[in-house]
Amino acid sequence: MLQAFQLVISRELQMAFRRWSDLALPVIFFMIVCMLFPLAVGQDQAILQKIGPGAIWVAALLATLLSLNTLYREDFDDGTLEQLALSTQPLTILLLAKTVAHWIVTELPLIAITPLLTLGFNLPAEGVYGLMLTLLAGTPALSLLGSVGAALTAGLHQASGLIALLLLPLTIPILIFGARAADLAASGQSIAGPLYLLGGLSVLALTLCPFATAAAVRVSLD
Amino acid sequence: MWNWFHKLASPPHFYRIASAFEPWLLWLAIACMLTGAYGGLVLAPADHVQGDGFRIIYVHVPAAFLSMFSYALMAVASGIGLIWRMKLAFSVAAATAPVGAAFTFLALVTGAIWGQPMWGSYWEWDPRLTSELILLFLFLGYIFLRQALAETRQADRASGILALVGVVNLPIIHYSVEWWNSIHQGPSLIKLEAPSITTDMLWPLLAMIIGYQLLFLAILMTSVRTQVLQREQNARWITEQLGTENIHG
Amino acid sequence: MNEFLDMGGYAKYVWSTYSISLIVLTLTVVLCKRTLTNTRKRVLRRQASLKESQT
Amino acid sequence: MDTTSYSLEWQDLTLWRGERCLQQGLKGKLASGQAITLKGPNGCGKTTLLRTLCGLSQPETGKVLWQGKQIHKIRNKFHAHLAYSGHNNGLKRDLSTRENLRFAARLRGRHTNQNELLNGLRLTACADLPVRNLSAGQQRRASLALILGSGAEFWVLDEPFTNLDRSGCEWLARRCNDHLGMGGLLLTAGHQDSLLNPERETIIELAGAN
Repeated sequence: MLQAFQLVISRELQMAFRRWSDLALPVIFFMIVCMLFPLAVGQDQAILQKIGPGAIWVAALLATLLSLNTLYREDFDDGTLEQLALSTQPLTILLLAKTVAHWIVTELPLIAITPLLTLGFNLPAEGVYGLMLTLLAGTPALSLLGSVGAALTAGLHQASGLIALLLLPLTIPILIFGARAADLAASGQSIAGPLYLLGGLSVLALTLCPFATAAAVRVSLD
Repeated sequence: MWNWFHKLASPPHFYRIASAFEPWLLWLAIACMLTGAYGGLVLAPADHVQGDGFRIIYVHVPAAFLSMFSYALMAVASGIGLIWRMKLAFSVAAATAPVGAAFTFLALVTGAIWGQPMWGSYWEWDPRLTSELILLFLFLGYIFLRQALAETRQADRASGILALVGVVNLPIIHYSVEWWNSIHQGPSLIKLEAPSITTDMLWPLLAMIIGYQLLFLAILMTSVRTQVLQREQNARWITEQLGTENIHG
Repeated sequence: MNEFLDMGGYAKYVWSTYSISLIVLTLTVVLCKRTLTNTRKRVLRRQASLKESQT
Repeated sequence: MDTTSYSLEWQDLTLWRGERCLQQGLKGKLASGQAITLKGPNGCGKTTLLRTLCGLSQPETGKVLWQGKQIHKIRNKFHAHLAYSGHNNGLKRDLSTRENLRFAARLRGRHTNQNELLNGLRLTACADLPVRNLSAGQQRRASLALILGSGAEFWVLDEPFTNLDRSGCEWLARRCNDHLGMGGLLLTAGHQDSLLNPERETIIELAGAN
């Protein structure tokens, strides 16, 4: 079982690095969205500092949504999703592997690039680690919930708007706790409270979402 | 007991029961709502804090209760449909969605209008109203997913999974919004607590809630019949059922 | 009577909520009833055309 | 391929697509060493029946039994003996044929000798090209390599002979007959007159849905 898990992850990573443009797209989108806020709100440092953490979290959420369209659509079109559904290993584990690979490929680059963007919002340097920590704790839940949404709409071809409508209400708790923790981090206070809630949400998503994703994939393949 | 439940689950049987009960439910609902409204608007004394403005509660609270109830019903029906593969359960879930969305919209609008005399502005990001707004988006997500999937069986099962994921998330969303509100709480505003309810304020509210509930069931009976008709078009029982209805239809 | 209509100064809000509720509820009831009759007509027409194509 | 005999059975299957009922009351049995070919007009539910017998789609009513047990109860055991090839070929377009075959084999925990397989399908020349650059015929043969490399007893092939040239068809027919000879099961859907040897094969004609 574990071997199959690693196998799927290595295949996904191999595929992702072979097509690095898909890799870079969410990161560039993330940077552009973060750049829009100062342009829209003006350079007033006080305002930028206030909305910085929240803006970064909203941009991370939107970048994740962007990358979810192709998560299962490609496998659905070229038949590999059927082969996964008909494999000897339980489908839940294989799809969890795909979601973990999606998290590595999409979310880690976002987290890696946040220090650069905090400059744009003039956030204090010591707040950056706290911000990255909140993203690290919150994005697994985003990916897991996102994989359920992507599996539900795997059979549809232009479903990017639909995935956003399905997922945004569900990811609101993650956004609330994440942005709040990031805000505390930026102002130098301890982020323990919301961070634990965020971690709790990620663990809850880890336990429930793979089963929903497997069921959703079986429905899309029907 | 089990065969009663099984009997009810067969579409032709349910169709006949629904069409028989629906008029009774409707008239009973209207009667309850009229008495409730009369009691609320005329008999109940004005509240010492909010004056007559509090009478909006008779319209807002039942709608808010129904919005939660309908989403829970939709999730339970979807769960039954997915686990026991009962087509009728999916019909109930599909029928509940638009009605639930209507009640949620109603709760939202009446809540916002009530906000004006209470807090001075239509939208104060009160945690309960924010949860209602998110619930409305959950309903819309369900309805749009169901529209997007052409095949009814796929639409049933996929939207069923979404409803279950949604119902698990609902308490979390509500808690996080409450928590968020307590963090960003401005100067302590008078909360939208139910005003100190005296009995002659309370019974109209109960009458209105029962009235709304009966109305919801009456509407549900009609829309479930539509869903059953759509799903069972080729079944033979449809022809004689519609045949008989036509005679005294 | 108009003192009742005035609702202690909150007339605008109270009556607007009640009228909106009335409108939305009646609209829902009417729409659901109409979709039922339309679906029934459509199914009947389909069944009739099906019978002709078989006979 | 061990020598125990396997059997797939299905009883009163009803297949639907949307509001249309495609097939009703289908019943049948497939035992070791036998092949069934489904024929019928387009849209009569051949593919739906194939996917239902694999467990990919759920029938409206009826049961599908593998070794006497319902397939959705023994999913992993049933899939260990199953190899399915659908309309789309089940290969990742960015990976090469060799990488796809290695992934599929290791997912099933088998170590097939790939070169013998690739030579048989005349794919060795383009084995390291991404599948995206292969021709339709080559992609078809690559997806058949998945089936042959899987070592499964129960093959389900949806229109296997499309995009194959004459020599490819003969090669596939020979391998299918060997497979049946060794006690394997074969279920295909197709339009051409079948090249399999007649006495092991039963042809089921599906009526067009009304």
